[in-house]
Amino acid sequence: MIEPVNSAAADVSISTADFDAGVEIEKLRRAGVGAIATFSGIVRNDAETPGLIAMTLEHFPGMTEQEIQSIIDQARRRWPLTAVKVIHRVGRLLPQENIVFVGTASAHRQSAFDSASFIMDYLKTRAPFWKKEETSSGAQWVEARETDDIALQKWVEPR
Amino acid sequence: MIEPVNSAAADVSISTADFDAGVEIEKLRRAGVGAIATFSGIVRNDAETPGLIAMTLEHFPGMTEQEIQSIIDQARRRWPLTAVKVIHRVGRLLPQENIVFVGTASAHRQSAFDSASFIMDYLKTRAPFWKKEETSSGAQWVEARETDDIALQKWVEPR
Amino acid sequence: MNILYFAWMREHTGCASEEIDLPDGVSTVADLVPHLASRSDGHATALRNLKTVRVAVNRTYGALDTQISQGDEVAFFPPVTGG
Amino acid sequence: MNILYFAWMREHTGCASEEIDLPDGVSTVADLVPHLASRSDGHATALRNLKTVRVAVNRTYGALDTQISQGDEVAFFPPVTGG
Repeated sequence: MIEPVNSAAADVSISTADFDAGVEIEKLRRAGVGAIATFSGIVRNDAETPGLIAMTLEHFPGMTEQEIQSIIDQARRRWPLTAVKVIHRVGRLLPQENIVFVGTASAHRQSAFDSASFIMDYLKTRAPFWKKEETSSGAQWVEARETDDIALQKWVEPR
Repeated sequence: MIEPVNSAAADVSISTADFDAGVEIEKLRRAGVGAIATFSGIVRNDAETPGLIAMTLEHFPGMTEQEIQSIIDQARRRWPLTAVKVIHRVGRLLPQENIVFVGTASAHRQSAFDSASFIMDYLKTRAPFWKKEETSSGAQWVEARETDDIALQKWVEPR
Repeated sequence: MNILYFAWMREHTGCASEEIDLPDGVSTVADLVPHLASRSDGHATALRNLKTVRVAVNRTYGALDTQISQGDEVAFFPPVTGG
Repeated sequence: MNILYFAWMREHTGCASEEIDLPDGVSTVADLVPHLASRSDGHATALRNLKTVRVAVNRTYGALDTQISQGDEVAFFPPVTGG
Protein backbone atom coordinates (compact mmCIF):
# COMPACT_ATOMS: atom_id res chain seq x y z
CA MET A 1 0.00 0.00 0.00
CA ILE A 2 1.15 3.56 -0.60
CA GLU A 3 2.31 5.44 2.47
CA PRO A 4 0.83 8.91 2.88
CA VAL A 5 3.22 11.70 1.85
CA ASN A 6 4.06 14.11 4.63
CA SER A 7 3.16 17.41 3.04
CA ALA A 8 4.61 19.26 6.05
CA ALA A 9 8.10 18.01 5.18
CA ALA A 10 9.66 21.48 5.07
CA ASP A 11 13.08 20.08 4.18
CA VAL A 12 11.92 19.33 0.63
CA SER A 13 10.12 21.48 -1.90
CA ILE A 14 9.22 20.48 -5.46
CA SER A 15 7.55 23.17 -7.47
CA THR A 16 7.26 24.86 -10.85
CA ALA A 17 7.99 28.15 -9.04
CA ASP A 18 11.46 29.68 -9.00
CA PHE A 19 13.42 29.90 -5.75
CA ASP A 20 15.76 32.50 -4.32
CA ALA A 21 19.00 30.93 -3.09
CA GLY A 22 19.66 34.04 -0.98
CA VAL A 23 16.38 33.67 0.89
CA GLU A 24 17.14 30.01 1.54
CA ILE A 25 20.61 30.82 2.87
CA GLU A 26 19.03 33.43 5.16
CA LYS A 27 16.74 30.73 6.60
CA LEU A 28 19.67 28.34 7.06
CA ARG A 29 21.63 31.14 8.74
CA ARG A 30 18.97 31.31 11.46
CA ALA A 31 20.02 27.79 12.48
CA GLY A 32 22.76 29.66 14.33
CA VAL A 33 25.69 27.45 13.37
CA GLY A 34 28.94 28.48 11.73
CA ALA A 35 28.90 26.78 8.32
CA ILE A 36 26.49 26.73 5.39
CA ALA A 37 27.26 24.95 2.13
CA THR A 38 25.00 25.25 -0.88
CA PHE A 39 24.71 23.94 -4.39
CA SER A 40 22.66 25.53 -7.15
CA GLY A 41 22.02 23.66 -10.36
CA ILE A 42 21.16 25.85 -13.33
CA VAL A 43 20.01 25.21 -16.90
CA ARG A 44 23.10 25.62 -19.05
CA ASN A 45 23.18 28.45 -21.50
CA ASP A 46 23.67 28.37 -25.21
CA ALA A 47 27.46 28.47 -24.95
CA GLU A 48 27.49 25.24 -22.94
CA THR A 49 24.79 23.37 -24.87
CA PRO A 50 24.55 24.87 -28.36
CA GLY A 51 21.00 25.30 -29.60
CA LEU A 52 19.37 24.64 -26.22
CA ILE A 53 15.95 26.30 -26.12
CA ALA A 54 14.46 24.84 -22.94
CA MET A 55 14.49 21.93 -20.53
CA THR A 56 11.34 20.24 -19.26
CA LEU A 57 11.47 18.40 -15.95
CA GLU A 58 9.01 15.69 -15.01
CA HIS A 59 8.78 13.96 -11.62
CA PHE A 60 6.82 11.27 -9.78
CA PRO A 61 4.63 13.19 -7.31
CA GLY A 62 4.76 11.51 -3.93
CA MET A 63 7.69 9.21 -4.58
CA THR A 64 10.12 12.00 -5.48
CA GLU A 65 9.53 13.91 -2.22
CA GLN A 66 9.84 10.67 -0.27
CA GLU A 67 13.13 9.69 -1.94
CA ILE A 68 14.64 13.13 -1.32
CA GLN A 69 13.51 13.05 2.30
CA SER A 70 15.16 9.65 2.66
CA ILE A 71 18.43 11.04 1.18
CA ILE A 72 18.27 13.92 3.69
CA ASP A 73 17.60 11.48 6.55
CA GLN A 74 20.69 9.50 5.54
CA ALA A 75 22.77 12.69 5.44
CA ARG A 76 21.50 13.68 8.90
CA ARG A 77 22.53 10.31 10.31
CA ARG A 78 25.97 10.67 8.79
CA TRP A 79 26.86 14.30 9.57
CA PRO A 80 25.90 16.68 12.40
CA LEU A 81 23.46 18.91 10.50
CA THR A 82 21.36 21.64 12.05
CA ALA A 83 19.27 22.39 8.97
CA VAL A 84 18.87 21.06 5.43
CA LYS A 85 16.88 22.37 2.49
CA VAL A 86 16.36 20.79 -0.93
CA ILE A 87 14.36 22.55 -3.63
CA HIS A 88 13.82 21.09 -7.09
CA ARG A 89 11.87 22.69 -9.88
CA VAL A 90 9.70 20.88 -12.43
CA GLY A 91 8.07 22.00 -15.67
CA ARG A 92 9.60 23.94 -18.55
CA LEU A 93 12.75 25.91 -17.73
CA LEU A 94 14.76 28.26 -19.91
CA PRO A 95 18.56 28.52 -20.11
CA GLN A 96 20.10 29.98 -16.92
CA GLU A 97 16.96 29.32 -14.88
CA ASN A 98 17.38 27.60 -11.52
CA ILE A 99 16.77 23.84 -11.39
CA VAL A 100 17.88 22.66 -7.97
CA PHE A 101 19.08 24.05 -4.64
CA VAL A 102 20.69 22.07 -1.83
CA GLY A 103 21.71 23.82 1.37
CA THR A 104 23.13 22.36 4.59
CA ALA A 105 23.98 24.04 7.89
CA SER A 106 26.42 22.53 10.36
CA ALA A 107 28.81 23.58 13.10
CA HIS A 108 31.60 22.07 10.97
CA ARG A 109 32.57 23.26 7.51
CA GLN A 110 33.54 19.83 6.21
CA SER A 111 30.22 18.34 7.33
CA ALA A 112 28.37 21.10 5.51
CA PHE A 113 30.34 20.57 2.29
CA ASP A 114 30.25 16.77 2.40
CA SER A 115 26.55 16.50 3.18
CA ALA A 116 25.59 18.92 0.39
CA SER A 117 27.73 16.99 -2.08
CA PHE A 118 26.32 13.64 -0.82
CA ILE A 119 22.74 14.87 -1.21
CA MET A 120 23.41 16.07 -4.78
CA ASP A 121 25.08 12.78 -5.77
CA TYR A 122 22.17 10.73 -4.40
CA LEU A 123 19.55 13.07 -5.80
CA LYS A 124 21.12 12.69 -9.27
CA THR A 125 20.82 8.90 -9.17
CA ARG A 126 17.84 8.15 -6.86
CA ALA A 127 15.28 10.95 -7.06
CA PRO A 128 12.69 10.33 -9.80
CA PHE A 129 13.14 13.30 -12.13
CA TRP A 130 13.50 13.19 -15.89
CA LYS A 131 14.80 15.94 -18.15
CA LYS A 132 13.76 16.53 -21.74
CA GLU A 133 15.89 18.91 -23.77
CA GLU A 134 14.40 21.10 -26.48
CA THR A 135 17.02 22.18 -28.98
CA SER A 136 16.83 23.80 -32.38
CA SER A 137 17.05 20.28 -33.87
CA GLY A 138 14.18 18.80 -31.82
CA ALA A 139 13.36 17.48 -28.36
CA GLN A 140 14.90 14.50 -26.64
CA TRP A 141 15.07 12.88 -23.22
CA VAL A 142 18.41 13.31 -21.49
CA GLU A 143 20.17 10.00 -20.91
CA ALA A 144 21.43 9.03 -17.47
CA ARG A 145 25.19 9.43 -17.12
CA GLU A 146 27.50 6.75 -15.90
CA THR A 147 29.60 9.41 -14.14
CA ASP A 148 26.66 10.02 -11.80
CA ASP A 149 26.72 6.37 -10.70
CA ILE A 150 30.50 6.56 -10.27
CA ALA A 151 30.10 9.68 -8.10
CA LEU A 152 28.17 7.59 -5.55
CA GLN A 153 31.11 5.31 -4.92
CA LYS A 154 32.92 7.86 -2.79
CA TRP A 155 30.11 7.69 -0.20
CA VAL A 156 30.41 3.97 0.47
CA GLU A 157 31.27 3.77 4.15
CA PRO A 158 34.26 1.60 5.04
CA ARG A 159 33.19 -1.56 6.88
CA MET B 1 60.11 45.17 -2.68
CA ILE B 2 56.38 45.20 -2.22
CA GLU B 3 54.36 44.49 -5.34
CA PRO B 4 51.44 46.84 -5.92
CA VAL B 5 48.07 45.36 -4.95
CA ASN B 6 45.65 45.02 -7.83
CA SER B 7 42.61 46.81 -6.48
CA ALA B 8 40.61 45.75 -9.53
CA ALA B 9 40.82 42.09 -8.49
CA ALA B 10 37.05 41.58 -8.48
CA ASP B 11 37.40 37.95 -7.37
CA VAL B 12 38.28 39.06 -3.84
CA SER B 13 36.61 41.51 -1.51
CA ILE B 14 37.67 42.31 2.06
CA SER B 15 35.46 44.77 3.85
CA THR B 16 33.77 45.70 7.10
CA ALA B 17 30.48 45.77 5.16
CA ASP B 18 28.06 42.86 5.19
CA PHE B 19 27.45 40.84 2.03
CA ASP B 20 24.37 39.23 0.54
CA ALA B 21 25.05 35.63 -0.47
CA GLY B 22 21.96 35.71 -2.70
CA VAL B 23 23.29 38.66 -4.71
CA GLU B 24 26.65 36.88 -5.10
CA ILE B 25 24.97 33.69 -6.32
CA GLU B 26 22.98 35.78 -8.83
CA LYS B 27 26.25 37.16 -10.20
CA LEU B 28 27.78 33.68 -10.41
CA ARG B 29 24.62 32.45 -12.15
CA ARG B 30 25.30 34.89 -14.97
CA ALA B 31 28.43 32.89 -15.76
CA GLY B 32 25.97 30.66 -17.59
CA VAL B 33 27.27 27.30 -16.38
CA GLY B 34 25.32 24.55 -14.66
CA ALA B 35 26.81 24.32 -11.18
CA ILE B 36 27.41 26.80 -8.36
CA ALA B 37 28.76 25.76 -4.96
CA THR B 38 28.97 28.19 -2.08
CA PHE B 39 30.15 28.32 1.48
CA SER B 40 29.06 30.87 4.06
CA GLY B 41 30.89 31.16 7.35
CA ILE B 42 28.89 32.76 10.14
CA VAL B 43 29.68 33.91 13.68
CA ARG B 44 28.35 31.16 15.96
CA ASN B 45 25.47 32.00 18.23
CA ASP B 46 25.29 31.72 21.96
CA ALA B 47 24.13 28.09 21.86
CA GLU B 48 27.34 27.08 20.06
CA THR B 49 29.78 29.29 21.98
CA PRO B 50 28.27 30.15 25.37
CA GLY B 51 28.79 33.75 26.41
CA LEU B 52 30.02 34.92 22.99
CA ILE B 53 29.36 38.64 22.64
CA ALA B 54 31.31 39.50 19.47
CA MET B 55 34.18 38.54 17.25
CA THR B 56 36.74 41.03 15.93
CA LEU B 57 38.61 40.21 12.74
CA GLU B 58 41.93 41.78 11.84
CA HIS B 59 43.79 41.33 8.55
CA PHE B 60 46.99 42.37 6.77
CA PRO B 61 45.84 44.85 4.11
CA GLY B 62 47.58 44.08 0.84
CA MET B 63 48.94 40.67 1.74
CA THR B 64 45.56 39.14 2.60
CA GLU B 65 44.02 40.04 -0.78
CA GLN B 66 47.14 38.76 -2.53
CA GLU B 67 47.12 35.42 -0.66
CA ILE B 68 43.42 34.87 -1.41
CA GLN B 69 43.97 35.72 -5.07
CA SER B 70 46.80 33.20 -5.17
CA ILE B 71 44.51 30.53 -3.64
CA ILE B 72 41.88 31.32 -6.29
CA ASP B 73 44.52 31.13 -9.03
CA GLN B 74 45.55 27.68 -7.78
CA ALA B 75 41.90 26.56 -7.77
CA ARG B 76 41.44 27.85 -11.32
CA ARG B 77 44.46 25.85 -12.51
CA ARG B 78 43.11 22.72 -10.85
CA TRP B 79 39.41 22.83 -11.80
CA PRO B 80 37.51 24.24 -14.81
CA LEU B 81 35.96 27.29 -13.14
CA THR B 82 33.97 29.95 -14.93
CA ALA B 83 33.70 32.34 -11.99
CA VAL B 84 34.93 32.57 -8.41
CA LYS B 85 34.10 35.01 -5.62
CA VAL B 86 35.61 35.28 -2.17
CA ILE B 87 34.36 37.85 0.36
CA HIS B 88 35.76 38.18 3.86
CA ARG B 89 34.64 40.63 6.48
CA VAL B 90 36.86 42.35 9.01
CA GLY B 91 36.08 44.42 12.12
CA ARG B 92 33.67 43.65 14.94
CA LEU B 93 30.96 41.11 14.14
CA LEU B 94 28.06 39.95 16.29
CA PRO B 95 26.76 36.38 16.63
CA GLN B 96 25.06 35.12 13.46
CA GLU B 97 26.65 37.82 11.31
CA ASN B 98 28.33 36.77 8.06
CA ILE B 99 32.11 36.34 8.14
CA VAL B 100 33.09 34.73 4.84
CA PHE B 101 31.57 33.76 1.49
CA VAL B 102 33.16 31.52 -1.13
CA GLY B 103 31.33 30.83 -4.38
CA THR B 104 32.49 28.90 -7.44
CA ALA B 105 30.77 28.34 -10.79
CA SER B 106 31.65 25.43 -13.07
CA ALA B 107 30.12 23.27 -15.76
CA HIS B 108 30.70 20.30 -13.42
CA ARG B 109 29.16 19.89 -9.99
CA GLN B 110 32.13 18.10 -8.47
CA SER B 111 34.52 20.82 -9.64
CA ALA B 112 32.30 23.46 -8.06
CA PHE B 113 32.13 21.60 -4.72
CA ASP B 114 35.81 20.66 -4.63
CA SER B 115 37.12 24.09 -5.55
CA ALA B 116 34.94 25.84 -2.94
CA SER B 117 36.10 23.39 -0.28
CA PHE B 118 39.74 23.77 -1.41
CA ILE B 119 39.54 27.57 -1.26
CA MET B 120 38.06 27.46 2.26
CA ASP B 121 40.71 25.01 3.50
CA TYR B 122 43.54 27.16 2.14
CA LEU B 123 41.94 30.40 3.27
CA LYS B 124 41.74 29.01 6.83
CA THR B 125 45.46 28.26 6.92
CA ARG B 126 47.10 30.77 4.52
CA ALA B 127 45.10 34.01 4.45
CA PRO B 128 46.29 36.49 7.10
CA PHE B 129 43.21 37.01 9.28
CA TRP B 130 43.06 36.84 13.07
CA LYS B 131 39.97 36.48 15.23
CA LYS B 132 39.54 37.85 18.73
CA GLU B 133 36.58 36.58 20.70
CA GLU B 134 34.78 38.76 23.22
CA THR B 135 32.92 36.67 25.78
CA SER B 136 31.27 37.49 29.08
CA SER B 137 34.54 36.41 30.75
CA GLY B 138 36.84 38.64 28.67
CA ALA B 139 38.48 38.87 25.26
CA GLN B 140 40.99 36.49 23.77
CA TRP B 141 42.64 35.69 20.47
CA VAL B 142 41.39 32.49 18.86
CA GLU B 143 44.13 29.87 18.53
CA ALA B 144 44.82 28.18 15.22
CA ARG B 145 43.43 24.67 15.04
CA GLU B 146 45.44 21.65 14.06
CA THR B 147 42.38 20.25 12.26
CA ASP B 148 42.69 23.10 9.77
CA ASP B 149 46.23 22.00 8.87
CA ILE B 150 45.04 18.39 8.60
CA ALA B 151 42.22 19.48 6.26
CA LEU B 152 44.87 20.63 3.75
CA GLN B 153 46.31 17.15 3.37
CA LYS B 154 43.45 15.98 1.17
CA TRP B 155 44.48 18.47 -1.51
CA VAL B 156 48.01 17.17 -1.96
CA GLU B 157 48.16 16.07 -5.58
CA PRO B 158 49.48 12.58 -6.24
CA ARG B 159 52.88 12.66 -7.96
CA MET C 1 -4.01 -2.15 -9.51
CA ASN C 2 -2.57 1.08 -10.85
CA ILE C 3 0.26 1.10 -13.39
CA LEU C 4 2.26 4.31 -13.96
CA TYR C 5 4.65 5.27 -16.76
CA PHE C 6 7.03 8.23 -16.81
CA ALA C 7 9.15 10.19 -19.32
CA TRP C 8 9.74 8.39 -22.63
CA MET C 9 7.90 5.30 -21.37
CA ARG C 10 4.77 7.43 -20.90
CA GLU C 11 5.24 8.84 -24.41
CA HIS C 12 5.43 5.31 -25.87
CA THR C 13 2.45 3.84 -23.98
CA GLY C 14 0.43 6.99 -24.54
CA CYS C 15 -0.77 6.98 -20.95
CA ALA C 16 0.61 8.17 -17.63
CA SER C 17 -1.52 5.78 -15.60
CA GLU C 18 -3.83 2.82 -16.19
CA GLU C 19 -5.96 0.62 -13.93
CA ILE C 20 -5.71 -3.11 -14.51
CA ASP C 21 -6.73 -6.23 -12.62
CA LEU C 22 -3.85 -8.41 -11.48
CA PRO C 23 -3.70 -11.09 -14.22
CA ASP C 24 -3.90 -14.74 -13.16
CA GLY C 25 -0.55 -16.29 -12.31
CA VAL C 26 1.23 -12.96 -11.82
CA SER C 27 3.14 -12.65 -8.55
CA THR C 28 6.20 -10.51 -9.50
CA VAL C 29 6.94 -7.46 -11.63
CA ALA C 30 8.62 -9.74 -14.17
CA ASP C 31 5.40 -11.79 -14.48
CA LEU C 32 3.44 -8.60 -15.12
CA VAL C 33 5.63 -7.18 -17.89
CA PRO C 34 4.42 -9.44 -20.80
CA HIS C 35 0.79 -8.65 -19.91
CA LEU C 36 1.52 -4.91 -20.08
CA ALA C 37 3.66 -5.22 -23.23
CA SER C 38 0.75 -6.90 -25.04
CA ARG C 39 -1.61 -3.97 -24.45
CA SER C 40 -0.38 -1.97 -27.48
CA ASP C 41 2.57 -1.56 -29.83
CA GLY C 42 3.56 1.48 -27.76
CA HIS C 43 3.55 -0.60 -24.57
CA ALA C 44 5.71 -3.21 -26.30
CA THR C 45 8.18 -0.50 -27.35
CA ALA C 46 8.28 1.06 -23.88
CA LEU C 47 9.01 -2.30 -22.23
CA ARG C 48 11.25 -3.85 -24.88
CA ASN C 49 14.55 -3.30 -23.06
CA LEU C 50 14.14 -3.88 -19.34
CA LYS C 51 17.79 -3.02 -18.69
CA THR C 52 16.95 0.64 -19.21
CA VAL C 53 13.81 0.49 -17.07
CA ARG C 54 13.47 1.18 -13.35
CA VAL C 55 10.52 0.00 -11.31
CA ALA C 56 8.88 1.25 -8.11
CA VAL C 57 6.22 -0.70 -6.21
CA ASN C 58 4.12 1.51 -3.94
CA ARG C 59 6.63 4.33 -4.44
CA THR C 60 9.61 2.29 -3.26
CA TYR C 61 12.33 1.15 -5.65
CA GLY C 62 11.83 -2.48 -6.65
CA ALA C 63 13.22 -4.94 -9.17
CA LEU C 64 11.87 -7.51 -11.61
CA ASP C 65 11.58 -10.07 -8.81
CA THR C 66 9.63 -7.78 -6.45
CA GLN C 67 6.37 -9.42 -5.32
CA ILE C 68 3.17 -7.63 -6.28
CA SER C 69 -0.51 -8.14 -5.52
CA GLN C 70 -3.88 -6.58 -6.38
CA GLY C 71 -4.06 -3.01 -5.01
CA ASP C 72 -0.37 -2.29 -5.46
CA GLU C 73 0.86 0.67 -7.50
CA VAL C 74 3.57 -0.32 -9.99
CA ALA C 75 5.55 2.44 -11.70
CA PHE C 76 7.91 2.06 -14.68
CA PHE C 77 10.42 4.73 -15.61
CA PRO C 78 13.82 5.34 -17.21
CA PRO C 79 16.98 5.94 -15.14
CA VAL C 80 16.59 9.32 -13.46
CA THR C 81 18.18 12.50 -14.82
CA GLY C 82 17.27 15.30 -12.40
CA GLY C 83 19.45 17.70 -10.48
CA MET D 1 62.89 49.11 6.72
CA ASN D 2 59.32 48.70 7.94
CA ILE D 3 58.42 46.12 10.61
CA LEU D 4 54.76 45.11 11.10
CA TYR D 5 53.08 43.24 13.94
CA PHE D 6 49.57 41.76 13.95
CA ALA D 7 47.01 40.42 16.43
CA TRP D 8 48.44 39.56 19.88
CA MET D 9 51.97 40.40 18.70
CA ARG D 10 50.80 43.96 17.97
CA GLU D 11 49.18 44.11 21.41
CA HIS D 12 52.45 43.05 23.06
CA THR D 13 54.74 45.38 21.12
CA GLY D 14 52.25 48.21 21.42
CA CYS D 15 52.75 49.15 17.79
CA ALA D 16 51.37 47.98 14.47
CA SER D 17 54.33 49.24 12.48
CA GLU D 18 57.79 50.69 13.13
CA GLU D 19 60.56 52.00 10.90
CA ILE D 20 64.07 50.78 11.68
CA ASP D 21 67.42 50.79 9.93
CA LEU D 22 68.77 47.35 9.04
CA PRO D 23 71.20 46.63 11.91
CA ASP D 24 74.79 45.76 11.07
CA GLY D 25 75.42 42.09 10.47
CA VAL D 26 71.74 41.27 9.87
CA SER D 27 71.05 39.31 6.69
CA THR D 28 68.11 37.05 7.65
CA VAL D 29 64.89 37.28 9.63
CA ALA D 30 66.52 35.20 12.39
CA ASP D 31 69.36 37.74 12.65
CA LEU D 32 66.80 40.54 13.01
CA VAL D 33 64.73 38.98 15.83
CA PRO D 34 67.11 39.71 18.78
CA HIS D 35 67.37 43.35 17.68
CA LEU D 36 63.58 43.68 17.69
CA ALA D 37 63.17 41.74 20.94
CA SER D 38 65.51 44.18 22.69
CA ARG D 39 63.36 47.21 21.84
CA SER D 40 60.99 46.75 24.81
CA ASP D 41 59.69 44.15 27.28
CA GLY D 42 56.58 43.90 25.09
CA HIS D 43 58.71 43.18 22.02
CA ALA D 44 60.54 40.48 23.98
CA THR D 45 57.22 38.91 25.00
CA ALA D 46 55.86 39.03 21.46
CA LEU D 47 58.93 37.32 20.03
CA ARG D 48 59.72 34.90 22.86
CA ASN D 49 58.35 31.78 21.17
CA LEU D 50 59.17 31.80 17.46
CA LYS D 51 57.36 28.49 16.94
CA THR D 52 54.05 30.33 17.21
CA VAL D 53 55.15 33.17 14.94
CA ARG D 54 54.72 33.47 11.19
CA VAL D 55 56.74 35.87 9.06
CA ALA D 56 56.13 37.58 5.74
CA VAL D 57 58.81 39.49 3.85
CA ASN D 58 57.35 41.97 1.36
CA ARG D 59 53.92 40.37 1.81
CA THR D 60 55.13 36.89 0.87
CA TYR D 61 55.38 34.10 3.44
CA GLY D 62 58.94 33.66 4.61
CA ALA D 63 60.83 31.81 7.32
CA LEU D 64 63.58 32.53 9.83
CA ASP D 65 66.24 31.95 7.17
CA THR D 66 64.66 34.31 4.61
CA GLN D 67 67.18 36.91 3.42
CA ILE D 68 66.31 40.54 4.13
CA SER D 69 67.82 43.88 3.24
CA GLN D 70 67.25 47.58 3.85
CA GLY D 71 63.92 48.66 2.30
CA ASP D 72 62.18 45.34 2.87
CA GLU D 73 58.93 45.10 4.79
CA VAL D 74 59.02 42.36 7.46
CA ALA D 75 55.75 41.32 9.12
CA PHE D 76 55.36 39.12 12.20
CA PHE D 77 52.05 37.50 13.11
CA PRO D 78 50.47 34.47 14.81
CA PRO D 79 49.12 31.49 12.87
CA VAL D 80 46.04 32.69 10.98
CA THR D 81 42.49 32.09 12.24
CA GLY D 82 40.15 33.59 9.64
CA GLY D 83 37.33 32.03 7.68
